[in-house]
Amino acid sequence: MINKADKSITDVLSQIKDGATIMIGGFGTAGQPAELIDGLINLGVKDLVIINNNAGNGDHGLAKLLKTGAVRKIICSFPRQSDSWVFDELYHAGKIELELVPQGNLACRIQAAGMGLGAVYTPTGFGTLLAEGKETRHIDGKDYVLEYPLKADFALIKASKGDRWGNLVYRKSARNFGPIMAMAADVTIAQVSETVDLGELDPEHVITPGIFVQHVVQIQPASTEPASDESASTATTATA
Amino acid sequence: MINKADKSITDVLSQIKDGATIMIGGFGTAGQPAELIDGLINLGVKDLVIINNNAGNGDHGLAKLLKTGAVRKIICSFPRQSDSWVFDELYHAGKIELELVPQGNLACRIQAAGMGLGAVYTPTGFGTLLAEGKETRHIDGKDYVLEYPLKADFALIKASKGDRWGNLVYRKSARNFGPIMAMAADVTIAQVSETVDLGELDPEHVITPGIFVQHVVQIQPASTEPASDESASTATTATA
Amino acid sequence: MSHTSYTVLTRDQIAERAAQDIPDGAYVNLGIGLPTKIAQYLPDDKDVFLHSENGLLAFGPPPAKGEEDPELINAGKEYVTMLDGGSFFHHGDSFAMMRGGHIDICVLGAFQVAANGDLANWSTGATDAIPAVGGAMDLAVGAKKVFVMTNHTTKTGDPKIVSELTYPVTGKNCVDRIYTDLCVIDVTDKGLAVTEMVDGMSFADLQALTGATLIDATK
Amino acid sequence: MSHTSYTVLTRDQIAERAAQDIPDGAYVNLGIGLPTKIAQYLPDDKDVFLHSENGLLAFGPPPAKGEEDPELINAGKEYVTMLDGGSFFHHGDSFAMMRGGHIDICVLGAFQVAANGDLANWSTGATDAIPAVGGAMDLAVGAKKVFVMTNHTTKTGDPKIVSELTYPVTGKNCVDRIYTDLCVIDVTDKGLAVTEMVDGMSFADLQALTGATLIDATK
Repeated sequence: MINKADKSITDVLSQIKDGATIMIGGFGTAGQPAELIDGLINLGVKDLVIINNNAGNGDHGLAKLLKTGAVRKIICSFPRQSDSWVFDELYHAGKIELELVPQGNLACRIQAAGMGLGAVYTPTGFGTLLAEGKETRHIDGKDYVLEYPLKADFALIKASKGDRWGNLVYRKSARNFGPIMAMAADVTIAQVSETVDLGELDPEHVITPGIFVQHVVQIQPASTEPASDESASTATTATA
Repeated sequence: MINKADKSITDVLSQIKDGATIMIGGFGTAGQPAELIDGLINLGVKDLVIINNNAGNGDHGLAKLLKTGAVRKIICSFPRQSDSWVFDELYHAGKIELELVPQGNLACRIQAAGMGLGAVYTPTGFGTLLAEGKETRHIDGKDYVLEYPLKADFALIKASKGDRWGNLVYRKSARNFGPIMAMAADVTIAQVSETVDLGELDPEHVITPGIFVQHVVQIQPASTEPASDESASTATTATA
Repeated sequence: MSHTSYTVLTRDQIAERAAQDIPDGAYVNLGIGLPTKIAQYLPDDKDVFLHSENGLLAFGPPPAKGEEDPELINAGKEYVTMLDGGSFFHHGDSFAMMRGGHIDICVLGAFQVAANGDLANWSTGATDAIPAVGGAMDLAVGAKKVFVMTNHTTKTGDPKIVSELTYPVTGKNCVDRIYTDLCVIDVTDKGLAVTEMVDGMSFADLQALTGATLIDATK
Repeated sequence: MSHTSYTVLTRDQIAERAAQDIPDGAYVNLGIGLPTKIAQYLPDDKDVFLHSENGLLAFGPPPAKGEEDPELINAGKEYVTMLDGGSFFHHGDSFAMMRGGHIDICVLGAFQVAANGDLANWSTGATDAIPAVGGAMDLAVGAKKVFVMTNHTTKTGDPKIVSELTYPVTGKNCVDRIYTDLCVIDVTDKGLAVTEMVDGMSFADLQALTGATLIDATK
């Protein structure tokens, strides 16, 4: 019997080693798996490659991870923000490598990995600095840049509810990169606000089927947002 | 005010002209938009290119369309079935062109069109008859075939419920090609068993957002399956 | 920069002007910053569908105070609400909407627009600046129509509408129309066609404030 | 074909044997036809997740009579049911599961398997036959492990396990293990290693029924 929700954060994260490539979900703080990132900081692994849309905000979460010096390289679309001082300082000091990827290419490269494609010709970035040195091709009247899949050893994502088979549903704009990162990583670890019994998630409404998820970790609701206006399904606590 | 559900089948289909490329949803009969296909037969357009997983079953639906001689070419993955005699006869008589595409390449090429990609390197078919004459590339230890997007002028699909903005939900394995075909056609026409008021479809549960759908046509439930064990949402008739 | 007798549009007035050109039923992405203001001026009798990169379609105005949901934000990380008939989806589908040509109009800010429709809005090329691109390049190449909304000149009076870009390009030949505080310009095969000017503006004055040759198409 | 004293497995027995090698928690696609039978022999104490190309994960046994739902079918167009914890998805996501390496095991039928793991199961190359491929090529290249389930020889006694394919290839070097009515064979770098034979079968007899050199790995 498979129970993907039977381990603690510490146990689940302990499989991550130095040098790992890790996708982290979230767009700004929505969908950012804050507790998993804290766990990663506590784990103390080094030389990481991080794939995220941003490069951290303020002094918490991803920014805090960067501050520990654990991250060798970040692959993202929008590192510069008003509160991205941690990344800014590391970058200017030459202490972190940046691969800047247009957001649509980032999404598409992650999807290509999940789908098993070898490469894709994407429309974005042609003729710009971000396509310099890349192969291009004119197809059916339009110019494209050849981009390669972005895979990861691990994906750390945040969902709303999960079950012991790893099925996930998300909440509002916190969905963002979660579903596609889950498909592109060897091991996907999802933190959820609620673990539910098998069968409670309607098969029509599952957003990430369990095949893409290896571990589900429930976070105590108190430590996340205030109680939310969740949709109608019964909120029984899982036995799983 | 936008109401994509205000036209009859006849009015909606009248925009389809001779020579059109048309995607038709369905895997076998599940998800096949039978009433739209009947409407297409009545319309009497010719020289069509049809994209579907199969090439028709029995004497109804797609098979009936083929029988009228309206279809110049079919792009599909599995034409040969125990009850595909209509296609078989046309094919052997040299009266229809067949482009045989592995099912995953079919899905992926449809997705590539919807996503705006120029081409993709796919793993399927390398070294086989179906990749003959196609560009290939060795990427990161694996061989791939270059495949181009499949676009269409129209997609005819079947969904379970829709609203006046074109949002759709599907039912069980009738979902199959519907969502990806809707993304790859200039004009998507969805037949639904039920039209619901705006707001009745939970934004978390919408499978095809309205941006991908231009027309919604409600089919009288009596003419489709027997009453089904639909999920819990209230089944009021739409005013839309 | 010598203002003679013409009226300069406020940021809100530019937004209001641009809003008039968005038709019923349009799927629209409003870029972060100035373009976001357009949402306030969309007429109630039209269904305009606002898209946000982070997975929202048909979102609505900001929530009432105290109703903010940290998991319901737009691409500018502002709190929003959802309209009845809206939907959520992941980043892959969201950028398929943009790159697959499903968005009718996107409105972007600009550092510079060139006479051929090249857009620069993601980097000034300053060597010590941290580059950040977000979804700008995807919107520039993907939307059916790209509108730019910008002040006509920089704060120091330099033209932002130029014959050729001096800043790094975001998208080639992508801009269709420019809304500034002084005028509306269509980017055409023949060049930059001025279709409207603010009250009191003369074509000669406008040309003097512009770094590319303009065509007078106001009649 | 001279049966001496060995027992030939029935189709159900081959399925039962293959089922034993499917571990708890495996994501499995059972090809249309013979492999479908494996589902009946999966032990109840294991969670084995059955995937179907047409958008099902964790589907269950056929429905009771009268409970058939024309919109709940598997890739073989047979009526199925859903287990608690199952899910529906579109063809794009379904083939991402297959081609992206997320399916642990697929079990396919075969016309021929070559010594190097090449599989032929979609076309006999007959010139008047209508070609049809379905998802076979996608499964062959995408699943982590590809098992083949087949009779050891054709109805006319010709070997199906051959040194080189004579039928058109479905996938190159893709087969990992072969279950026949006579034996179990692992496809290894060194060749075809026979790990099990039916009662009464001698290695020499098995080799005589096979069109490729076998390695005896039964000890």
